[in-house]
Amino acid sequence: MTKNFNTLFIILALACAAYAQITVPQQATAGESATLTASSGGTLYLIGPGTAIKRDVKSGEVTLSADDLAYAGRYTAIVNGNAQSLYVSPAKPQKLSFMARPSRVPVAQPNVISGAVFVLDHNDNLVTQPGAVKFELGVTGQAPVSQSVPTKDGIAYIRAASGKREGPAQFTASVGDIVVRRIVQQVASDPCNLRMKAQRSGNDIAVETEPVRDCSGNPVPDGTIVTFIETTNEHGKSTVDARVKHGIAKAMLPAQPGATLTVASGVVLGNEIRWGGQ
Amino acid sequence: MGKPDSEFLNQNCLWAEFVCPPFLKRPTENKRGIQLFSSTPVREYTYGKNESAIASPGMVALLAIAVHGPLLLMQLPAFAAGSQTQMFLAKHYANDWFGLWNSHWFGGFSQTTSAPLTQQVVALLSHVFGITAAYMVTQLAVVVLLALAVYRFARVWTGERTAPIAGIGSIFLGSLALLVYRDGALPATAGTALAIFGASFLYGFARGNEMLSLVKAVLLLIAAACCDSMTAVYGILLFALPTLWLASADSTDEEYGERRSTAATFIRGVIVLAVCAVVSGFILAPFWSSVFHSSHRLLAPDETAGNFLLQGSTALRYWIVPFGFMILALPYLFLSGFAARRTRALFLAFYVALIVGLGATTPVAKYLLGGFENALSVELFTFWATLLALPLVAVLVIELVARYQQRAVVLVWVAAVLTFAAPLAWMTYHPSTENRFRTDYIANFLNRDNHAQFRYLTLGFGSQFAEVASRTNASTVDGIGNGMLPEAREFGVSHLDNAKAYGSAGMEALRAVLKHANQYGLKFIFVRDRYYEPLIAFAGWRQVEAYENGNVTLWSKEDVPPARDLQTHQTLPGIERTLWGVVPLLCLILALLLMIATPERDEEVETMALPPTGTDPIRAQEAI
Amino acid sequence: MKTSAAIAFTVILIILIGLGTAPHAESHTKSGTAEAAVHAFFDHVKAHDWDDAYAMVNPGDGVSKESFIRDIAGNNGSLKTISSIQKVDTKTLNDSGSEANVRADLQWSTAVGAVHETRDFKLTNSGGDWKLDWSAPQQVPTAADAKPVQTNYLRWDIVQSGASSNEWGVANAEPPRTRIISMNAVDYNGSVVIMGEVVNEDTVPGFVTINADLIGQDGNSLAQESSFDKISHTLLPKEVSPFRIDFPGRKLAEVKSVRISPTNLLVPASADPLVGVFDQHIEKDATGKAVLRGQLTNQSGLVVNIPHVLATFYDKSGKVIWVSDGYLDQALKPNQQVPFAVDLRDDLANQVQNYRVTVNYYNSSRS
Amino acid sequence: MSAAKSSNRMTFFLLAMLFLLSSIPAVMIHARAWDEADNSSRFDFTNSSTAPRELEDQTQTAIKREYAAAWQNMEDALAQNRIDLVDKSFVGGERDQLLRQIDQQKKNGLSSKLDDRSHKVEFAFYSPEGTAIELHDTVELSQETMDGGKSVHSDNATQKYVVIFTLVGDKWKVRTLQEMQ
Repeated sequence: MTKNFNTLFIILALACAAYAQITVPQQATAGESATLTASSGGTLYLIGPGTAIKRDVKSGEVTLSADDLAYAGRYTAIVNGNAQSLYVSPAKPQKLSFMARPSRVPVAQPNVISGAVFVLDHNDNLVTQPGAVKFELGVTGQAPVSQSVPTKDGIAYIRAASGKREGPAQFTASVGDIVVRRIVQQVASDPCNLRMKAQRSGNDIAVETEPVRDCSGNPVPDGTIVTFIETTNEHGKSTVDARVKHGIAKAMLPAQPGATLTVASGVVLGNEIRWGGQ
Repeated sequence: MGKPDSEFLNQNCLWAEFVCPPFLKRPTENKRGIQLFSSTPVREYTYGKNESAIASPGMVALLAIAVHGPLLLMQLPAFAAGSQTQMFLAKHYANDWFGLWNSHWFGGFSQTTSAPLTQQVVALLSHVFGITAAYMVTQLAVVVLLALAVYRFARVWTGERTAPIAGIGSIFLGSLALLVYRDGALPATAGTALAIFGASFLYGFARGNEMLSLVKAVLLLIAAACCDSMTAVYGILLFALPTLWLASADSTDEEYGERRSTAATFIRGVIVLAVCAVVSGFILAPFWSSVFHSSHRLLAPDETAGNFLLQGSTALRYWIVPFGFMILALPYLFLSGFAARRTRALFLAFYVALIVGLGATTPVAKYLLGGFENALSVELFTFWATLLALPLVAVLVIELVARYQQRAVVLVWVAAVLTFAAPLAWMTYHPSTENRFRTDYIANFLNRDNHAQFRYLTLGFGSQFAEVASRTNASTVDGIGNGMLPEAREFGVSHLDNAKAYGSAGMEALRAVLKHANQYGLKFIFVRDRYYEPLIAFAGWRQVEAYENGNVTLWSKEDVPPARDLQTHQTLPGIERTLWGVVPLLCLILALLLMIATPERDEEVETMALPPTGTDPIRAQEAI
Repeated sequence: MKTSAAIAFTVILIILIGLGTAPHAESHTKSGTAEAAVHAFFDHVKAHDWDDAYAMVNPGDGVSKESFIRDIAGNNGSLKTISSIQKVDTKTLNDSGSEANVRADLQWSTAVGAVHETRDFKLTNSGGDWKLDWSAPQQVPTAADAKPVQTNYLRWDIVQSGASSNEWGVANAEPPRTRIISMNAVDYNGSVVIMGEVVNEDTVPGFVTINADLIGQDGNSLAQESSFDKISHTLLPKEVSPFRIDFPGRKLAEVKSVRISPTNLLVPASADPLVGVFDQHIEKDATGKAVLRGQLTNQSGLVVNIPHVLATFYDKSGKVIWVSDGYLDQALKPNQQVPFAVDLRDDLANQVQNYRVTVNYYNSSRS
Repeated sequence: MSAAKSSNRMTFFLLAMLFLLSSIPAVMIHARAWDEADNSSRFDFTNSSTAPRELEDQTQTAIKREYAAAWQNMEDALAQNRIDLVDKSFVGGERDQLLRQIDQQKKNGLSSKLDDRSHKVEFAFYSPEGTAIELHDTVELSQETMDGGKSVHSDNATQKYVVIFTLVGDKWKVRTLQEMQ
């Protein structure tokens, strides 16, 4: 007698399972709650990116919390062996990962500054929906260069030239009211029109450069090496690797009659002086 | 003197039925009693008054503990270079008993480059006491063993009454104090104690043909060889050969037991020595092959004992302080040592050890020691000389006391205490580590943030080198012992931490190793001696940290990749690793158990031969 | 019997001690020749017995005992203060009985390795004792010459950003940009030598180390070496340094290519000291070898404890054909001039069209 | 005669055993090689040129290797609930996401079996300074959810992913592995 009863019960359970239905919302957003309906009670499994939930539910509406659907991607809801998939899309942009390189760049160089932005929502989901990122680059006291770049799969990038004026350039990327700022230090490039003058100082020749500037007129940074070279027939060669200080490099060379004085910095050559003085 | 006409059942341990009457306890010199045999023939000394021994072995052992116990509890030798090395090697055994490859020094080296026994004992005890306390307990046990060994050794040579005096004398030796508290030479002191014990039992076998003594002698000599290479090669011979000579000298003298052939007695002993040599050579085969295949090693100035006449400080450190007041006994030793027939061999052994102990003052040490010649080995011979002299000094003490009574006793005790105190005072004024510094900063740095994936080098750490190594799991390219990197081996420099002491060869070796820093993953250099800073600054290292307000600085090189295995790993066959890990310890434990389980029968009186009375056979039975 | 044995053993002991001690004594007594006097002099120097050493010299004018000791033992933390004489080989050039010239090949054990020096000594025999003529070192500035020298006090320090290392997009200041502006590989003395020049193109000081891998014909790495101390590691903006990497036991024929990997680092640095290199000229030294000589002049307020000179030699097309270096065992005080000499390969001497000297240095007060 | 025969038989038996024993290591080595070969043949990288920076060969080879390893580490991590495997290939948001999933799976006694059968991978973006790469991947995979030992659900799907690699030290790691609709 009990055997028949068990068989009947199994058939009924299978029938219920076959009959149980789940309906999921067509569209859900990461970090927001959503509701699904189960036609019969049982154990709900929700498997998705960063989620593995097992919960007993009654028949009717089942609310999924914002935390359950934190990450964008495909979720599968299973009740009594019946499964439905739903896609959770990324939320609105909340964060920008802005990679600006380099942190130091010579002035007046084309396409040397690059910026790449990854648009993320508050759970670090990549916001793949189309949008636009506004880039601005400028040195204080000058009008910034601005450009709006559409995002593609959550990414936008830009290349820009460095300005003519040395100094810390503000490089910003913004989406709506989300703004991220980076500093690109624009520094003087190679010295240009290197010129020096020489005068007698006791037994030596005091050589001194004019303010060393790059071709854009920016003073080269202190500490830059400027090499003074004195060549004579009898006394061979004398050199001093002087350091620029407040834009000027100085050094003392031995006073040799008939010497030729030259100046150089890195690969740039300056003027030449023939020292005839006694 | 007539031969007793009875046949004894077992020569080993017999006791005659007639007990000597009390009034014979102090027989006059020429009176003879019945011949009493004990497990070890103990003989009356041919001259000097026979009185009962002033202290038993137990009392001597207690005195040794009383004198050395507090000093070792204060862990005086904890920072000696030798003890730090022993603790470092013991720590490896404690972590991986049969895994003999230690990656912490030389970029990886085999623990078989040094004799293992003392390290294994410390490793075993470290599971109970911790590594430093285990070292101190082991050293204390060795000092006690040494006192008992000298007790037994003196009894063989100069009789029962001199034994405790010699045993007590060994406790107060200046040379022992320097080896224990200055050098941390646990292997050398342990090997010596076991070798002396072994020699005394060897006498028992060679003279009395006692199997038990044979077993003890073999086990003790093998254990001694497994402690220290110097003892294995020189120490055992220095103590055993004279003792064998004594046994063969006594073989024809019935006073010392049944008459035997002199040659047979000597050959029997030599065979035992040969067997011990073969067995210990087989057990420590990897060690001996590393010793005899090790390349030429330069010695730093502080590793060579110079000429004592030309360098007063060297003479003070390596001869005057170790001998102490025993220097006053030298005339007596020279006069009576060789004169007495039985102690002739003992004096000759003392004489050889005395000469070799003079280091470069005579040419003998260079020829006799060859590659083994260094400051420690010279100091060890001086230690052996003082031990060999103790039986004779004990006789001198007995004569002094006999002649000057109470005054002599006081003077002898004062001399002994001063001889022991002098080296401790000397160590106070010449500390082995000039202004010690803390090494935990260094160990903490190496053990955090994955720094252990690089190798490091210390410069100028001196005796605290091994201390850093035993506190960190990082590996260094330097080390102590026979290992050397190929670049350093080319110059014969085995310890880069002290490179400048080897002169330009040392600095060139350091340059060669630093040049290949990237290949060894050598990123961090800890500098305590600023002498080395110019070289590493010019070579591309930069100072990144300063510890102990600049006393120790850390230098780092940025482009060094993580350390790779140097593919120098040598895995010994299983049988060799098992022999290495089991047999030395087994020999030691068996020897100690046998000595404890079969103690000597204490002699209340010296031998007395009573004239045979009538025709009744003397009934004798086995002593229980 | 007792006493005779004791005496015999004592005599044997004394003989052995005599045998062990005699050789040392002997070396001290034999100073009849000029060469032996030079050996004895350097024995005193090795044992730091300055009084005995000074007793063996004829001080020239201006040579007091203090200046002699400063000259022979070094001062101001110079390389000589951390050196010791290791080996002395002597050769008598000429000996007239009252005067002699002896050439001494000295090997010093110094903090930067073994340093070889060849020095000629003039000795005069006064009453059977040879004495070394000792003249004052060049241009030791007296108090009157001292004049204030401006110190640059230009200094860079590094401020790291506080952001955690894997916060996406945030990065610290990049290391300086350096460029290898010339490179050359030659076979020399059974080694392959890679040499060249590297410039710091950036506007901040950089710390450069250069490693090189020789790639064999099968594409695998044959050997790996680094520039070690044959480079000036700290480069200020626009500063150029030569580098040289030796591969002992290698031949160019077995090398297919060379992979050079410079490593740059942003480091704190100082613009001082400023060292001029005057009177640079190539000449033959006393032994006939080609050397580049000159004078180092410290034009800044910082004492340079150990100067290190790197010389780059170019052929007429401006290609780097050799790089050599040398350490000076004298410190460089402000306003002081110190002579230097750097070896040059004899077989290249006539190809050298131009040369450039870079001064690297170590200051003990810096670290 | 029978003694000789039995000794031959014994010799033959020993030789056979020897042959068997010596072939085991060879088979294991090949097995691993087959596995690796199988592992990388599932990934079809279409070499479209990247913008704005040209992809170097060395970088391309590194990305292929790291991407295959990332899927393997993710599958093993989710199947065995092991967080140590996640750190090998993932960083930032994706790492936090996987660690949370493993944590929830452990709490609920669940595990997920992923089986990626094929990948069609396209290089989409390579940042100018060379520290970030974006891939688009169309994956054919099957996913099975286990509750204890019992299979709760399994399905097959073809899913599009957007993948972002970033350079962490000197190693490429996945910072984003996001399914797209």
